[in-house]
Amino acid sequence: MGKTGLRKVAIVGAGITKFMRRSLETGKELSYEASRMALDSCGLRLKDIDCVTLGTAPDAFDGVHMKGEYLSDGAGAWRKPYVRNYVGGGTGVFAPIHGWFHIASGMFDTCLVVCEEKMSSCHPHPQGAFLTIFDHTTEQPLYPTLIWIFALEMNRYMQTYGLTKKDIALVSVKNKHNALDHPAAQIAQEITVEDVLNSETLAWPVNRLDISPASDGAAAIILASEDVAKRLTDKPVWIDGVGFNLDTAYWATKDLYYPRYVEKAARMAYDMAGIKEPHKEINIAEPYDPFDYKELHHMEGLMLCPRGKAAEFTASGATQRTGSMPICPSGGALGVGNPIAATGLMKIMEIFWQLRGEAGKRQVPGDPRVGLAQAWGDLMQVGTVVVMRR
Amino acid sequence: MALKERIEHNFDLTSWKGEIPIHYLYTYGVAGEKFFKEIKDNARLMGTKCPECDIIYLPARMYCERCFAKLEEWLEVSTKGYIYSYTVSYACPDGSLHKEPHVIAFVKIEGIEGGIVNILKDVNPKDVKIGMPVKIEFEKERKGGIFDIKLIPA
Amino acid sequence: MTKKVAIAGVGYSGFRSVSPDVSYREMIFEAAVKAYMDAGVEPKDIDSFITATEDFIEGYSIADEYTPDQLGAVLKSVHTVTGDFIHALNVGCMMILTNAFNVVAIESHCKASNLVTPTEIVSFGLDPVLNRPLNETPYFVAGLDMNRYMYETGTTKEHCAKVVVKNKANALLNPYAAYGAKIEVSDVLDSQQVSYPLNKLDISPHADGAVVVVLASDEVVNSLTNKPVWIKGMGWCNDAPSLETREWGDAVYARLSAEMAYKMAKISCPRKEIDFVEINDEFSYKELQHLEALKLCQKGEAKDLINTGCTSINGCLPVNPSGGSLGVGHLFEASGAQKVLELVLQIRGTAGERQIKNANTGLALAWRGIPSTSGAVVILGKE
Amino acid sequence: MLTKKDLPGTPLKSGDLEKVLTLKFKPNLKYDWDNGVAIARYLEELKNGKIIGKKCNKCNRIMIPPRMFCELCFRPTDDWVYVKDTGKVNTFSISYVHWDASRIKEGEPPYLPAVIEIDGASKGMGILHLLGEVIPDEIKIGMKVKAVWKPDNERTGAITDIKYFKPY
Repeated sequence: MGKTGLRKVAIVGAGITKFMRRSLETGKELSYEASRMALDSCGLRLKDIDCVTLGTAPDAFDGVHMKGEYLSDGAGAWRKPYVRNYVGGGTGVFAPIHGWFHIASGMFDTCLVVCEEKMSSCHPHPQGAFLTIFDHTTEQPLYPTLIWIFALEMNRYMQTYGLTKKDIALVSVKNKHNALDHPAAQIAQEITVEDVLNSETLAWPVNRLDISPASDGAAAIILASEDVAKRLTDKPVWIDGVGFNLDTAYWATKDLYYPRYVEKAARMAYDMAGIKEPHKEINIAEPYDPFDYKELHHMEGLMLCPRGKAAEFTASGATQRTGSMPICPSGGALGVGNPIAATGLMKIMEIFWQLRGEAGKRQVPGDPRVGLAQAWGDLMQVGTVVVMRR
Repeated sequence: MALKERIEHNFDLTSWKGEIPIHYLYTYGVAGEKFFKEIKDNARLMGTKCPECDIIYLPARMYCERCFAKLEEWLEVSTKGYIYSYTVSYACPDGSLHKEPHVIAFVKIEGIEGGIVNILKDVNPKDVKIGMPVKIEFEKERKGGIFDIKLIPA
Repeated sequence: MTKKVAIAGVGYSGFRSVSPDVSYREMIFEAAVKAYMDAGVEPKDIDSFITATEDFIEGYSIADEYTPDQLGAVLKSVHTVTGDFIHALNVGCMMILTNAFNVVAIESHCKASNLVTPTEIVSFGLDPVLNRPLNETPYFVAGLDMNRYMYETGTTKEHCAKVVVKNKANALLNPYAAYGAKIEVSDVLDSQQVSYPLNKLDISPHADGAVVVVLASDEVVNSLTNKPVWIKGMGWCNDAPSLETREWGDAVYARLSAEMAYKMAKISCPRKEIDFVEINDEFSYKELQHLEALKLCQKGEAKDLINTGCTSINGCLPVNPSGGSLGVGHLFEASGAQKVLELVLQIRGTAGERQIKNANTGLALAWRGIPSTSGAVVILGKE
Repeated sequence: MLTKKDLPGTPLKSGDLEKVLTLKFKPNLKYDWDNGVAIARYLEELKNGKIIGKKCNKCNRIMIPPRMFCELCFRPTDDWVYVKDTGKVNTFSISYVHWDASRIKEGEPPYLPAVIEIDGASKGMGILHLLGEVIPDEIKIGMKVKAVWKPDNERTGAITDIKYFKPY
């Protein structure tokens, strides 16, 4: 692999729906609303779009087999080249990577990247869809829930570094606060560490307020080749590096304390972007935070701080919007909500807006120039990373 | 060989049974809600017009799939249609056979984009032809769904 | 585009109507071992992997989790495309064209025999509000399309039945085909009615199997193999997904996918420049409809091609020499993989008894089945 | 600067579901997965009250669950190896929720899922299972545990032939 000859790809527009516990809109309509807003944001019409890629997590949420096909007209794919890409919870940050393939290859000049999730359709609870992520023969008979695997990983992580639930709860407090300024936010609120610790225990060490909610929502961005991007905007945000990595499905046979797949994905993206010292060169980051400890876990995997030090770093205030390394200034999945694939793309959009200086009340000081978004997914398996530069 | 060892006896062949045990509650969406409420409450068949492409969609929808215009102009459409295509179905999705085969028709209306896919009632499958005129009617008791719509040979 | 991409190796396991002796993982491992050996690579030489799969066909909520181990792809760049294998293959080509990857492996498999409720799963793909409540066999969608196609082109059920007869006969010459048979047109017409005009034998039966293909850039392919098969063109496209607004009777997705692929391959007269095709024939009429959509003949002319034997193995335009899905078995997302496999074997001249003379340029077309309007095309060539 | 009212989306409260049209559906998604060589033997040995793994002679790992290929060396695995039915807790949780996110009833014991590193398998080779006969607050990472098997005549060849692991 090498960087030579890569065609430059820019993000030129973005759109998003509210993130909601339950929407009246169908998944198609959510996809349409986000896509239309993205087109409007950069003055493009659907006819200007060469191709479409859709990211969405399991069909078991929306309740339609081959939901990529079902959603296609809402994603603007009528009579266009269209593919759905999929890496579980990592999909939202993988979708722009997929879009990057389309344009960096020279095959297309503009690509609409859409991510959608309508989780509220799934009953008795969207989490029921996660029973069947486990091995059908060797694990499902134990009736595992998604929360178990997070609880197991969080416990292992805490034990390895001697962290407490209190250290970790700070992330939830920060992100839910940050989300107060995010227009799409579903569960933004001012809470304290005590609120997190006193919230209902679901699967120790995981409490209710350690977790992001199930959500309905969609997000979309427009990617363009260098020529087109420069015509459309004087503020293109370049995709400088992309990385993705998948670990073994035998998840219980590896140590959960460290997300080595995130590190591998990050190294791939950093190599492509020419980043040698990520903690110095990255100004702002949106790691995936479906659970509060995950933000810390991912900061370490992304090498934004040394292993085991993310909690300390957070406690120091460094990850606040005004800190030295703002982390999840959007409010993240914990605050804005978590329509899985749409959340990943929401994080890409946050970096896009921050680097353009268009994040309004959420704008971090210091004129950030380089940012990254990351998502995680599957059985503690997938890391997806995009490095963006103004 | 890729595997160093294989199953050599039928009695060693085993499998594991399972299912995906979830169910769903769907909303009809912004356009679907209004479309089916108009049928349920007012017995009216509504389309939405795309001003840019100058086409009227049936069933009414929120957006034009061709140009992405937001469709806000709702109009009542004619209930006189014709069979664009049809099929004769003998079974349910689980394979259980219908008592009598069902004629499923795709009915279009002149000047309207889209149409209605539904069961054509009161007809012998042998008498159905492409192009045949069809009346779109509504059930007396309407619940808000595709079965509020009745297709009858005109 | 100056950079070129080639298929460096193929491997497969199958295809049989059932495969109870191996798990899906073991089946895929077998295909991968063969493909890597054929391509002269080891997993460490492969930059990225793509699997084409759908959750409910696998019986998992996030099926992409289970893709890396049996491919030797642990801690590698792996992703899933929920499309046909040919969609994934085209994405793999794009990845190589970015210059960031040199070797990409594409995998797809099918364990249809493990589905207890296959038609209910297909039906679960219908619009939940407008269409699924009808509670009809999902084959009604193919019935509506077939009827309109026949009406518009003057094609009869006999013409469609001849496709079944041809493809099952081709499959008799193909050791990897599960459903080869010597049958008559009347066997098809007399088979059980499913959704008029579709009878049971018009529908491809399911099969199990796995296919792995290794793609490589022109910079590295010659160091791997002396029998590369080149990607000349690729295209993919969706039409309207709604039953209400799609173009019944017409495979718009195939036409647009082919136009894109022809443009890339600089093909202006496909009938003259393409030697043979492996195209979706999940339903008998689809082969005819697709031939027209691919501009290999005029609309309404495909029935004459099947009547005159033009599309048989020894004809002027061999169509589905492998036996197609009607003869090999329908493989869901892996259906296009079998088509690409056959193209490679034919172009290399290693297709045995069913070898076509002068098989220099071939085209494969996938359609994603009911209720989709999604297609993908790839054109492969010797040069 | 975008505000909430600039963004599309019509949120419904749970009470609103009675006011709008909705449709219920239960898909019939049933499967009968081929166990294949490795998992068939794994289940068969569980029925015998034993845990079996598979060894790769190249990396020398003994793997559970067994597999016919080494996912790291990309080669066929070699010998079948019985491992012990004891191990140590790699990590654990105390769960008050069922698989569908519903809460367990008041007074019902919590689930005690754990990753258990099995003795005799290579270091770090764990499986997901449950703990039992233990006070939840006394569970520790590193704790030694042993399988509690169902009686012979109740075992069917399933991971649940082990009821749970208990400290020993």
